[in-house]
Amino acid sequence: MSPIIEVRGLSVVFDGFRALDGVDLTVERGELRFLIGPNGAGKTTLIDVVTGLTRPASGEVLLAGRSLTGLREHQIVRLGVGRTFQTSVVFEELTVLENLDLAAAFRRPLLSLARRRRGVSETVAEALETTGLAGLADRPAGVLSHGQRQWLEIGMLLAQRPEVLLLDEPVAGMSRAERERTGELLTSVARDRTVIVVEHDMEFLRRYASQVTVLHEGRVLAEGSVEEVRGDPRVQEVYIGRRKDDAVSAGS
Amino acid sequence: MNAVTNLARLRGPGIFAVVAALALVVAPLALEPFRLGLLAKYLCFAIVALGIGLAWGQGGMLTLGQGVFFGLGGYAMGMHLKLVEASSLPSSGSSSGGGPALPDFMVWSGVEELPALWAPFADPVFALAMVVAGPVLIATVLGLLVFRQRVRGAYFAILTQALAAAFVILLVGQQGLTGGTNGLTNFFELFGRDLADDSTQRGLYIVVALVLGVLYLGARQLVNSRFGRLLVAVRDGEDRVRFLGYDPAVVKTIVFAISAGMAGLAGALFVPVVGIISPALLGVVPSLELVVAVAVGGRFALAGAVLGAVVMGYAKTSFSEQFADGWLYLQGALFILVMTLAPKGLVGLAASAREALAARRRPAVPASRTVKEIA
Amino acid sequence: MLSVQGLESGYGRARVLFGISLSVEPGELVCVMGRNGVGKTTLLDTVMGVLPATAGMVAFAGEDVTRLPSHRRVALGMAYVPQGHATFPQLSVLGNLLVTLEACRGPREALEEALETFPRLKPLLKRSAGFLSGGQQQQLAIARALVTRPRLLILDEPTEGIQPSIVIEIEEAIERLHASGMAVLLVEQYLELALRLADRFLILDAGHVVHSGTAADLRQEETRRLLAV
Amino acid sequence: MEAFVNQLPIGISIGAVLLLIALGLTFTFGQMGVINMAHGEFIMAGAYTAYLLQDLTGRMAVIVALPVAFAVAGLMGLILERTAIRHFYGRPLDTLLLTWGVSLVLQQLARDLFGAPNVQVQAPAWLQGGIGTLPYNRLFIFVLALLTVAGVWAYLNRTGQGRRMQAVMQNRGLAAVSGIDTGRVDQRTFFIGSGLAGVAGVALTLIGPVGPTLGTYYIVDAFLVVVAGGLGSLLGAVVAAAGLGLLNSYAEFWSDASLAKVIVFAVIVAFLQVRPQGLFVLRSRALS
Amino acid sequence: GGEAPANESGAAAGGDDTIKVGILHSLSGTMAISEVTVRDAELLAIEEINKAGGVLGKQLVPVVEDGASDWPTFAEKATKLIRQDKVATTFGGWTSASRKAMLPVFERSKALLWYPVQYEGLESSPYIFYTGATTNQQIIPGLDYLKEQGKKKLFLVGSDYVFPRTANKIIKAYAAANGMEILGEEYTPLGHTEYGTLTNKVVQAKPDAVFNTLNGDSNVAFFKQLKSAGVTAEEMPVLSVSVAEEEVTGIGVDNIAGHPVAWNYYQTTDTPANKKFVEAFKARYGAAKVTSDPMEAGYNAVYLWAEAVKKAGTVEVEAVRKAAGGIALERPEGLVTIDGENQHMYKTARIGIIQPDGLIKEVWNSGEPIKPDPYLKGYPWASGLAAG
Ligand SMILES: Nc1ncnc2c1ncn2[C@@H]1O[C@H](COP(=O)(O)OP(=O)(O)OP(=O)(O)O)[C@@H](O)[C@H]1O
Ligand SMILES: Nc1ncnc2c1ncn2[C@@H]1O[C@H](COP(=O)(O)OP(=O)(O)OP(=O)(O)O)[C@@H](O)[C@H]1O
Ligand SMILES: [Mg+2]
Ligand SMILES: [Mg+2]
Repeated sequence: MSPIIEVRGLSVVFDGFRALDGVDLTVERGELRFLIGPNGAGKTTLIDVVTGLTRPASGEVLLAGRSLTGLREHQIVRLGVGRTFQTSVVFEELTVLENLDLAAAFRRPLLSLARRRRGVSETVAEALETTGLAGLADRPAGVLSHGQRQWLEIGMLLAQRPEVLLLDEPVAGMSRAERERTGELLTSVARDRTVIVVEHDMEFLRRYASQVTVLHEGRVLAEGSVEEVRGDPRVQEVYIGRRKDDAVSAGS
Repeated sequence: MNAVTNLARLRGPGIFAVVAALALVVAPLALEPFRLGLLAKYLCFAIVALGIGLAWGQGGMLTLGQGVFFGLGGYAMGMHLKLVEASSLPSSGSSSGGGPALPDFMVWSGVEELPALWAPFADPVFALAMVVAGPVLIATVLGLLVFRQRVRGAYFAILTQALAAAFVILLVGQQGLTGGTNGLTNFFELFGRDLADDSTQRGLYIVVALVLGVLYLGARQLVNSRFGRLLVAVRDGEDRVRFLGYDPAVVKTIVFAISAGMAGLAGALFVPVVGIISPALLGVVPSLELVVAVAVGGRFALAGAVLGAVVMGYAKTSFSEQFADGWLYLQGALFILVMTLAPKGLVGLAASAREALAARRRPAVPASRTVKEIA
Repeated sequence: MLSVQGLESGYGRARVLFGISLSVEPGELVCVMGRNGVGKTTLLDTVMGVLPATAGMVAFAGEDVTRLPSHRRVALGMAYVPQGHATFPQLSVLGNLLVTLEACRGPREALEEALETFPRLKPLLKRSAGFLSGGQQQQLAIARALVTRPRLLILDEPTEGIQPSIVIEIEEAIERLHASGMAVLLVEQYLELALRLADRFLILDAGHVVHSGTAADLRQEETRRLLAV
Repeated sequence: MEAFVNQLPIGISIGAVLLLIALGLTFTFGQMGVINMAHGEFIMAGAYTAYLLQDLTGRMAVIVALPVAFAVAGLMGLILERTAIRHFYGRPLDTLLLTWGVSLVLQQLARDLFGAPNVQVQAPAWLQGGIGTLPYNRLFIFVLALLTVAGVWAYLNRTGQGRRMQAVMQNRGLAAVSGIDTGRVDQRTFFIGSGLAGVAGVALTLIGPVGPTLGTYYIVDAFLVVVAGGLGSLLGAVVAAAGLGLLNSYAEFWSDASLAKVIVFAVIVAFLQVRPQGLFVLRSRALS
Repeated sequence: GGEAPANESGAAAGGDDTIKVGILHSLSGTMAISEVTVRDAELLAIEEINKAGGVLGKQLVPVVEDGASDWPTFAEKATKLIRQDKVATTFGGWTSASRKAMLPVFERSKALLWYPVQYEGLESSPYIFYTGATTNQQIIPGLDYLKEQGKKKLFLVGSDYVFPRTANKIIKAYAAANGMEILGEEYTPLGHTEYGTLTNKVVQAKPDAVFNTLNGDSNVAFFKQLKSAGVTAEEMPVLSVSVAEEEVTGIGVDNIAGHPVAWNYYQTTDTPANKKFVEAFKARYGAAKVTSDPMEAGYNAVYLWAEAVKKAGTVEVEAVRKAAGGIALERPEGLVTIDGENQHMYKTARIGIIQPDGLIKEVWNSGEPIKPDPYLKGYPWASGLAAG
């Protein structure tokens, strides 16, 4: 069986600047893959290409063996690829519940959408529960704080029930307790689906990651287990860094 | 608590029932034919406004070219009436007679043979179908072209405005085909009934009111459905909607086409009610005036759109009867005031007034008592 | 330096802050903590005049600034890095810095200094800010604030979305600024970072200050519990 | 071939007129996101300024009026901004309707002040005549448009004020906490944008009618230029104006004026298929 | 505006001592410029008649409505005047479109409309009296004049609507019959102001004269741009049929002086009635005001109707119609007689040249009033025009 996501020789060029430069990446079904790398390494760009937001200059992305080249964003979503954004975007005038409901409803035929929503579907109820937003279900999403929006985005992604989930820095701006909740959530989701997470929080990485891919200047710099990657001097050099006093490493 | 919400839930249908009764029973009895005709005209505009409310208020597509669709519907109907008239009457005075009957304006425009475009409109079924199908088709094509390319917001508004301008120029330029600036007028009968007859006019009014009512209910259903939520989502974050697996272009096109269909229907009703359809009704200014009416009524509520059209229509008639010179000032000033002081329009104003009242009353009455009082 | 008394504010009729008082002495670094949605951002926004205060007072350097517009507060020496990588997307990186510099009529050296703090911005000077990666934007946002050479620096989760090595650099930069006598008001979710930097901290919950104290207090179990809830 | 050559200067001069009337929109629409339908009436105000100045300056009115009209129209824009538009930032579509109301009032005001019939502004004697199919007065407009473009470009890209203007447009909140007095910047932007409309109005007295409805003749075209050129892009506006001017003139030459308008519209729709955001787009990665 | 405080029903038909008459012109919108002046002239006539004792001993009370430059509004307001105000007759309209919109209303209610503007002919409604010129009283005399001047090659320029298109058809037929050549025929949308290309076409064609049926503001742009292209009235006169004294100031005398126009009346027309009219008009509305052909035709309409009512002894429509035929009055433009058959007027055609002072000096006239012939039945070369 082919891997669920296969990226082959992917390059992205912006006005002469190579944001991605021949990236190869293979993610198997049921994996919880972490994608790390310095700011500007091209992590978000990689997600953008997979989800159809950015067109690559060369290379291609395969979803379960099928090329995604040339598909539009919503078509890719319909094939089972969902994502969150680094800066969360939610529909501010709709309530939290409606945001989730819309995310869950895209597989319904268009005509059935013309009916009024009755009650709360199981998927949506579950998403409300998982994200801890149940108390805010009927508030418009516009009143949410930064962190609450982050959760809503995760909730919408879950409600979509995609095969592959791509999360761009989901725990940025979350408190420690919430990071833990997110980590556990992602681990459980990854049991029957595939999750790719971009994150800078090394503590989070250490606790929940198994496989890590490191991007640097548009290329894959290293790949392996958390320990391997953290031990890699190149990764330390460009990414993790060292304190002057050398006493504690970041995030631990 | 339950009683309060129940009452609130009842209020919508309650108001609707009262308004419907007023429009369908009281108005035809109480108003003299001339005034009833005016009301029918306002209701025609209200149908267009309803479409604008849907497309703009709910969907964020500010369409400044609704006159085009109104015109397509109106001309489809006008062409039919003209052909009926031409074939029923022995062409009067001017024409030499003989050959297939030509509408009067073609005779004086030097057209000798009925244009192919016109011929099928002699059939009432075809004409009625075109009233809706024409606008819907054009809106769909234009919508798909434009929305798929992610033209939106101000761009879309300006584009539709240019469309209205171009459409009028085209209509005016094809005098032999369309009657030019004069448009189509001088109709005598509608489906065998004399248009000058008061009872025909009253019947027409009832039809207009019924159509408006049905469309209003349909539009409300749409807005309250999931599709309505989706529409709001598209309005506020088209790009994000794509990542929820929907194609915003399709959603927008559907709504744009619905609003176009409504405008077309309104145009078709307008023709027998007012007795004329001409390019002056379809251009940039009349299209904008309707949008303004929707804004005045309150674009975020469908009822606001309808209310706005009727109020502005009435205001225009009565102000221009009282002080013609000042009408522009009044219209402009009214509009500036509404936009700055009540951006949600009359309906929004009423809502916030109700809220303010409730807020003032609330502290005085303990919560537990409120429930009892109402129950 | 900064003194906030009985501050209340919110959005429309929804009140978010209920009588917050705090002070930042000259040269002091105060850290505000609390779970998502307790009102940290609202507090900073109100201090900066982005949101109007519905009650209470904000004073800066002995002057009552409660009713001053934001830009006047900046002129007095307050600088603000809002949450979530805010930049002027269609200006270049340099343009972002310049526009701030010109608005507060600062010397050119201030710009050089800010770039020294974030050397990674140097090769990006000509690129539109909107095309930067999230982390790059955040660095630019902080640099932008530094250009004004503030007396009080207000930061809302500055390390959000930043790679570890640069988090260290930012931390060191804040430390340096702090050491050089700049007062700092910081919202931060990373306990460790807060621990290392803060002279004092306060914990918000539901729009109230529920706890405040010195850095040493922050190590106590009880405060940790407050944050974890 | 001869026709082709003869039409060229006409097309370019139509382009210059379009550019001149659209330039102000680069500020109000491009920078502030305000769709100012009263722009046409500011143009009208500029034209009437020239008309009134005639009593003082005689045939030199057209020259003297340029700065005066800039100030007059600018001031009108300033008042509009202060009293109404500032409540509308970030809601471009609402500004469209608001300013349309304003434009109605201004038209009626002009009618009451100057009467409904057109008035006449006499052109300086040295603008009579021309070279080939290019009359001097069109040449004058062409040069004026070029100078104005250069000025606008320099202002936007070479001055701190221009940069602050862009900053406010792109992120109002951030601009305020960056120390920018956003209110002042708004006022200035509106002053300049409206002032440029006044300048255009003076130029138009050379070739068109001067009456209360003057603005309505140009407003749709002006916005089309901005749309085709790309929002807020000066280069886009220049290229689009030239393109539309040439298209207009050749389409009219080979068909007629009515059809030309329809052709122009069709071409723009077709063009937006290829370049949906106009010729030159200011992009960013953020989702709108 | 003035709805009189008369009671609702049947005031017009007599019963009390006033008669309501409707006045329906555009007081707002693009046409207001022109139509307001006609309204003023009509109101002046009503005042004068009232001062002289009214009609049938009753005072006339005008009910003024605004057509708002919008054709359906004309139909709507006409309905209101007839059904609600029950006016005895209505004076109104300017554009052909407004007349066409009102026509069915008047015909069906069997009410009277007096229409005061020159128009394209091919119409003769039993419920409309046409006090302006029809084509054989303006366009054909204009062509006769050009022919006399030896102009053989014409270029036709018009706004894109009914009147210019019909006029140009007649001109082409005339040209074919009279050995004239039409070098070009161009239409521009109403309100068009960019005449660079059109001017270029005209200049390239090198006609002897231009026949201009442009409307409103377009004339301003056209004449300005023609002038700056170096065209002079001597080498290429532009004969206009829609430019009257009112428009000359807006176009700029500089730009149009020396060009000919065709009408039935000018402010300078030398008749005793005109001296009185101009004086009264200036006294009433200001010395700076000018009078023009449509104003005079509107002014006449009121007098002609009053005369017919006197003759009929009632305001009843059919009686008035019957009485109207043959009525002849000395008006500012000279003798005007109502043709009872088609309800048009016998009018004298006059060609004038625009003077540097903005007034128009007559240089040619038809000598005697021309019998109105809206369908050009009396012109063999025009046969087939009306029938299509
Ligand atoms: N449209 C664009 N035009 C020009 N450069 C771009 C564009 N989009 C991205 N870039 C550049 O491409 C590089 C990769 O950006 P990307 O957002 O993928 O980084 P990232 O790995 O997600 O970083 P971070 O962790 O900071 O979010 C950056 O240097 C960025 O400035
Ligand atoms: N624009 C708004 N309108 C109404 N309520 C709002 C708005 N913005 C925030 N709120 C509410 O105010 C409260 C405080 O929000 P704030 O952004 O200050 O939280 P925070 O402490 O900064 O959270 P985070 O850590 O997630 O950034 C939240 O409950 C939020 O729902
Ligand atoms: Mg990123
Ligand atoms: Mg926050």
